[in-house]
Amino acid sequence: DRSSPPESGQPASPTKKLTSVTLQLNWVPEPEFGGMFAAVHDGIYADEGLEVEIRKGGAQVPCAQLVASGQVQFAVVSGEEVLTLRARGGAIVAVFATFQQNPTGFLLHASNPIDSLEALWTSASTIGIDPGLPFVQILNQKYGGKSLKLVPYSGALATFMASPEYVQQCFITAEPVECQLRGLATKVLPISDVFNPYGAVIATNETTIRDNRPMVEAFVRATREGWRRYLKSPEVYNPTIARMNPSMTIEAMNLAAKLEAPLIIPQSEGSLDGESSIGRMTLERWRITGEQLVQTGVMTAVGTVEDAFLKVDSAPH
Amino acid sequence: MSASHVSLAFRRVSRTFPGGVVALNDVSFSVPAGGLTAVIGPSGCGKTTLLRIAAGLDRATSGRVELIPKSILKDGAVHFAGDRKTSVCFQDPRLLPWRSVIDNVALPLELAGIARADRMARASQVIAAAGLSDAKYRMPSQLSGGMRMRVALARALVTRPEVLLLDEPCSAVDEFTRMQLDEEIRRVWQASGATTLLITHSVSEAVWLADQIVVMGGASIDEIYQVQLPQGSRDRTSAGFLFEVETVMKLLARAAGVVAT
Amino acid sequence: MSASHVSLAFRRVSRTFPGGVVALNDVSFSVPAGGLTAVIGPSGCGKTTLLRIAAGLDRATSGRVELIPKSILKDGAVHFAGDRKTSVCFQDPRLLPWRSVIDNVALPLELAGIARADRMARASQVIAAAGLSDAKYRMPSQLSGGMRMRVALARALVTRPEVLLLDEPCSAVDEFTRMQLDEEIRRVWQASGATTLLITHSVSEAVWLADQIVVMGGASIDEIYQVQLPQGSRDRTSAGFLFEVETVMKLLARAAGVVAT
Amino acid sequence: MKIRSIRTVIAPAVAVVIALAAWEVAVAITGVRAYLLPGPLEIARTMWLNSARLFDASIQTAMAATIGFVIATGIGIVAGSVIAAVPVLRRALYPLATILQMVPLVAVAPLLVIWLGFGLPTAIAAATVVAIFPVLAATIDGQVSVDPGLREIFALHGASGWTRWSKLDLPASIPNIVTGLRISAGLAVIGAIVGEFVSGYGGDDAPLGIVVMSAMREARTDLVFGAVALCAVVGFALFGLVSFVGWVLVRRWHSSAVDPSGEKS
Amino acid sequence: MKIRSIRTVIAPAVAVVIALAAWEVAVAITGVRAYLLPGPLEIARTMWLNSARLFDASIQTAMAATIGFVIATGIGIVAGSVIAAVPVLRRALYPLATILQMVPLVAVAPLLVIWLGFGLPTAIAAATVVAIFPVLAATIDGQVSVDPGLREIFALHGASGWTRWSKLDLPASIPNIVTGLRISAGLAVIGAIVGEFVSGYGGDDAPLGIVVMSAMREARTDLVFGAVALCAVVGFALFGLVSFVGWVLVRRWHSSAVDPSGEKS
Ligand SMILES: Nc1ncnc2c1ncn2[C@@H]1O[C@H](COP(=O)(O)OP(=O)(O)OP(=O)(O)O)[C@@H](O)[C@H]1O
Ligand SMILES: Nc1ncnc2c1ncn2[C@@H]1O[C@H](COP(=O)(O)OP(=O)(O)OP(=O)(O)O)[C@@H](O)[C@H]1O
Ligand SMILES: [Mg+2]
Ligand SMILES: [Mg+2]
Repeated sequence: DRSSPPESGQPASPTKKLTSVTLQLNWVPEPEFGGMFAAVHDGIYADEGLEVEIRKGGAQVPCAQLVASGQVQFAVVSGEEVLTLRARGGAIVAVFATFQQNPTGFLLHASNPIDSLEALWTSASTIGIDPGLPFVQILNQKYGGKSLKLVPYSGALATFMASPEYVQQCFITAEPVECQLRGLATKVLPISDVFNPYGAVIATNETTIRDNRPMVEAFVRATREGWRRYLKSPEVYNPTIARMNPSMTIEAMNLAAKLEAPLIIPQSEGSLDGESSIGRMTLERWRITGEQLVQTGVMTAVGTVEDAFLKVDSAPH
Repeated sequence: MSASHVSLAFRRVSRTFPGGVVALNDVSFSVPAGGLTAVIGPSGCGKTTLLRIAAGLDRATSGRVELIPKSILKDGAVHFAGDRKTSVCFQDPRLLPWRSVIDNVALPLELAGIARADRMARASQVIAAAGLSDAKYRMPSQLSGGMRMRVALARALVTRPEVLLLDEPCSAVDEFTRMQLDEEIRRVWQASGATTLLITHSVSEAVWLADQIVVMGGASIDEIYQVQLPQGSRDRTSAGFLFEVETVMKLLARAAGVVAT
Repeated sequence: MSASHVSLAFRRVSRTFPGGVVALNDVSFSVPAGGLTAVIGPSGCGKTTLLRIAAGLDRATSGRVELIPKSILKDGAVHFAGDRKTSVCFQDPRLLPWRSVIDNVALPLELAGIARADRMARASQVIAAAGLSDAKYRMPSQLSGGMRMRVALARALVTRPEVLLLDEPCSAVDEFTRMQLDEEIRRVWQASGATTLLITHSVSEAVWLADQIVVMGGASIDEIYQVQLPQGSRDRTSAGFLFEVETVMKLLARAAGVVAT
Repeated sequence: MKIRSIRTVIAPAVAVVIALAAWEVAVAITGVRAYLLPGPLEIARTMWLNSARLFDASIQTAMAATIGFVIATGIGIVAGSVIAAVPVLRRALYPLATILQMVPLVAVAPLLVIWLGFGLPTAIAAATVVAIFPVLAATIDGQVSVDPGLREIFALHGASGWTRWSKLDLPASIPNIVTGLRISAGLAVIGAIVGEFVSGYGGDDAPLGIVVMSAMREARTDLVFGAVALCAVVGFALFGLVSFVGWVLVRRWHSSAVDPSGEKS
Repeated sequence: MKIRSIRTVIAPAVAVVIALAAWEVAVAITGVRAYLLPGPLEIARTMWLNSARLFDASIQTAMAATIGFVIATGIGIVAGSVIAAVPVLRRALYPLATILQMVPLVAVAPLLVIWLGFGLPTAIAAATVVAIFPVLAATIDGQVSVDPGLREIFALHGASGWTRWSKLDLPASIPNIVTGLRISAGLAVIGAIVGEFVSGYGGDDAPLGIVVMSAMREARTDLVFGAVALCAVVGFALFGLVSFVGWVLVRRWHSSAVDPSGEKS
């Protein structure tokens, strides 16, 4: 049993039988999953009748396939993965979009004179990037990128630190923080201007929604509340995360939490007090992402974007 | 032990190896049921090839080998089943290097499914007859060359076979050990009534053991000689014995193309 | 070819194998420079062990082997350098399976750095003397057992060595081929004046070739017999020769613990 | 005997110490950054500081690698023997088996994870897949080249199938199989690590593969190398075990193990 | 002869066809989703549609794998021979060499990239590192177990070092080395692919490793399997080459290749 039992907050009423569900992360525990850990920590899931097991992930873990084929009830994936897998016949459905703004960007040394996506894409830089990311096509279509050298992103920061000219993809709240803590001055070019799908999307599959929609809704509500609490005071929850990922310091986590908040909190939302709409999704945004994916040739048709996500109201049932 | 009822007949057997070497050319003779026929001839004349064809390990290019009454003919090759009880002692010892002397000798019994105690007893017996009691538990790598050949001979004799094919089993040992082994061969042969084919380079061994001696010269038979002495009372020092040896020696000399001195 | 000036002396040589087998017990004798000494004895009495120690391939547990005048002593073992020109023919053929007959025979010359044409000529010569001209280009797997041993003997003789150690080189061949090989051995021995140690099971071979016959029985020397016939004019059918054979046979019988019949 | 076994341990230990010292000196002289290549002392310090976590991780990985290795050994020897025994299978399946070896694990990882679930089973499967081919190839080659002279002895006594296999083919090919197993031992560890990459473990008991991945992400190269050193230790233990078992089985007869003074025909 | 070589080609072809047919049927029956496991027909269609890109990618990868394999063969045989010849080295370095094999490539990838840059050199280095150990181990084991009887022949004629190696140790251990090379051939391809994972170029001249990665990212499992099939083809070509060369070298004498009627002493 690998779930972290609630350590504070209101324990579940003993008469209520908890439903066990699994949430598969697509990376090791970090602040980008802070809300889920807060929900476990404070017993919010338990209040909703859920016992949630959070599973660590890694670069190669096939999260989208896992959730689509029903191996897990929930998994964290990227927005574009939801649409591409659906285009291939996977019955995956997004239920919660952690990042309203695409948290992906390019990481450069501060000394690098390049200061825009256009400048980057027309330069002769070497860029470490996961092969097959759709925004590469979009940038190519926009700026050409003929003289670039695209090399695989090895997941190792060492390559970047060793070479001042080198550029790599980054998660805005992860690699820049590591560099900052090591005293390495960097800058980030976010790609949300050209490609802005939802990030760190929690997805489930059609079968789970059909069979147990209340459970899915309960999960989303609890996650949303978890995020509200986490963003308010991340330092309360970061030690829990650090216990599952001892190689990241609490200091780094606190910093990352600060950086990610603006990408998570919807722009309409002034404060985190009271009711929140964290995680919400709109058809419009999904459609734009779908169209961009068609444009890049990853998919042939946008399809029924309506079915790709499930809107869950914040109001309690 | 009842006498064997299998006779072994070579009928116009020829064997040409790929590359054109004619090892056997139209060889015909037969070993009567329960008889002991010796084959002598110069080195490279085809003796081993003959024995391998009889054992079913090689195929005649033409002609055939018959085992009567139980003959299995197939393209001139004879395939023995395990129950046919054929034993072969090859020109090289072919011991399993990971087994001790007694385990090597007991192998055919083991393969025939005989119980451990039984087979150890029988193996010990032939090992003793081969003068190897002291070396019973040694590994092949700890034996002298002659000892290895004796182990191989013991392994061939341990099953009391119906058909016994021996390829120079005594060539690596001194004359006195050879005499002991000859006696053991005769003992096993007579006790089991095995139809026996013995390849040897020793004319006196051939004369002492065989009913019939096939003299080969270059791939074919030069002469088939019936030994004139009664089995069981042959004396190596008797005049009759020496005369026979002399006679066969001359035949061999002729076959070898050498003028006997 | 000048006569060899190396004499080979065994001085109180003993060898006990791990496990306790005493293969040699206090053996002393010497082969005079240019002489030919034969060693006979029952199977397993330690002959091969003796030869291996002389060749520097095994070590005496105590005692030592001396090569005079050039003796190298080290813990009782003699280490020959390549230029010492020692040749050994082992009891088993030990041919390189990936080389043809002529390439196997020429190997020692090749290792001595002799030019290809030269070594092929010399190899062809000994191959012819061993009666293998027809099989010159065959691979070892295409030879009969006796042919393989003859290749090994040819390989030992091809270098015209100073010290020649032969371990039953003729045991796998018939009596007539053996006589031919004996003549070749004598020819090479006399031409090169090699100090020669010959292990054999054939008393008549020993008497025909040797100046001196060492008769071994169970790990030690039973008798050292000086052959009374002049070298070069020995006749296997002469009364003197037969008498010598008879005499040595009796010595061997005693050593083998057998009552000669 | 005793001297020999001491040497067996000391010689590689000396070699390792020399290699580490050279490394430390090279790092000091070239001034290469620690995040690229830390020196052995720093790695040791990191390993010490993280010893509890690394110990747990090593146990996890060792378990996956060992179980995978054992399964690969079993399948490799059995399948190899069957393939070697039947000429048609040999021609048909030996080439096919090589294909198995050439499928990049990451490419089939989603399948493995979905069939076998998370954690240990997938890591074991990955170790098995990677380790199987060397045993298989060595078994086939060993059994195909059993001395035909010995084959004939068995044929004459009508021994075939199981009997011949257990009493001739298997013992005769043990030296080959041991070589194959030596290669497989190392590969099993690599397989387990790659398997762990694709099937992250939950909880505190992350195996070495996960430790390597997260440490890389955080540019903690010292920890990466610490974990890698432990991979090597795990693989090395397997290798040592195989070598020892091989030595025990073969010492009585195989030429490489026999008393060098023993004459061999 | 002719019949035999036809059989050598037909038997594995039949096996492959049977395996593919079974796969197609299994996919149809179980209804497994294409994004998890596409059928061979669909894979073939995808390969056809992407043939130009896949062809270029295969050439790239084949080059890296082949060069790496050749280097590994050279180093493996030379180092293996030296290690086998010197008992102290054997005890000290053989175990150490196993460690080399057990370092996960991804962990040292940053170093490789810094030293060798992106692209072909790193892929070659990765292929070399992965392929070297089987050749090394097989060479060592082969040369250590050369018939001591033949050794003595050479010792008596004062042949040692280079002479003995070239005329005895090497020819005698060719069957072992061929087995090792068969294993290495497949591993070289895997090594090249993994090397490309960390160092390959994107864009039009992407090698198979990159094709696999981007296809995985896009959940195009059919393309993943297409690329994997081509990895197998590349590895298979190397394997076939090794087997053929081995057969040519050994057919005249090694027992497995000799006319079965030939007596062997
Ligand atoms: N490596 C070994 N380990 C243990 N005992 C051995 C070893 N080699 C030989 N022996 C034993 O030493 C004794 C002498 O062996 P050796 O080979 O010298 O005999 P031999 O006189 O040459 O016999 P043969 O005429 O049969 O060849 C034998 O009892 C043999 O079993
Ligand atoms: N596999 C083979 N390929 C080609 N030629 C062969 C093969 N086996 C044997 N020969 C040849 O066939 C002939 C007969 O060989 P065989 O082994 O029958 O002789 P043998 O009479 O047993 O001789 P020996 O007394 O020397 O053992 C020889 O010339 C030999 O070279
Ligand atoms: Mg023969
Ligand atoms: Mg001997």
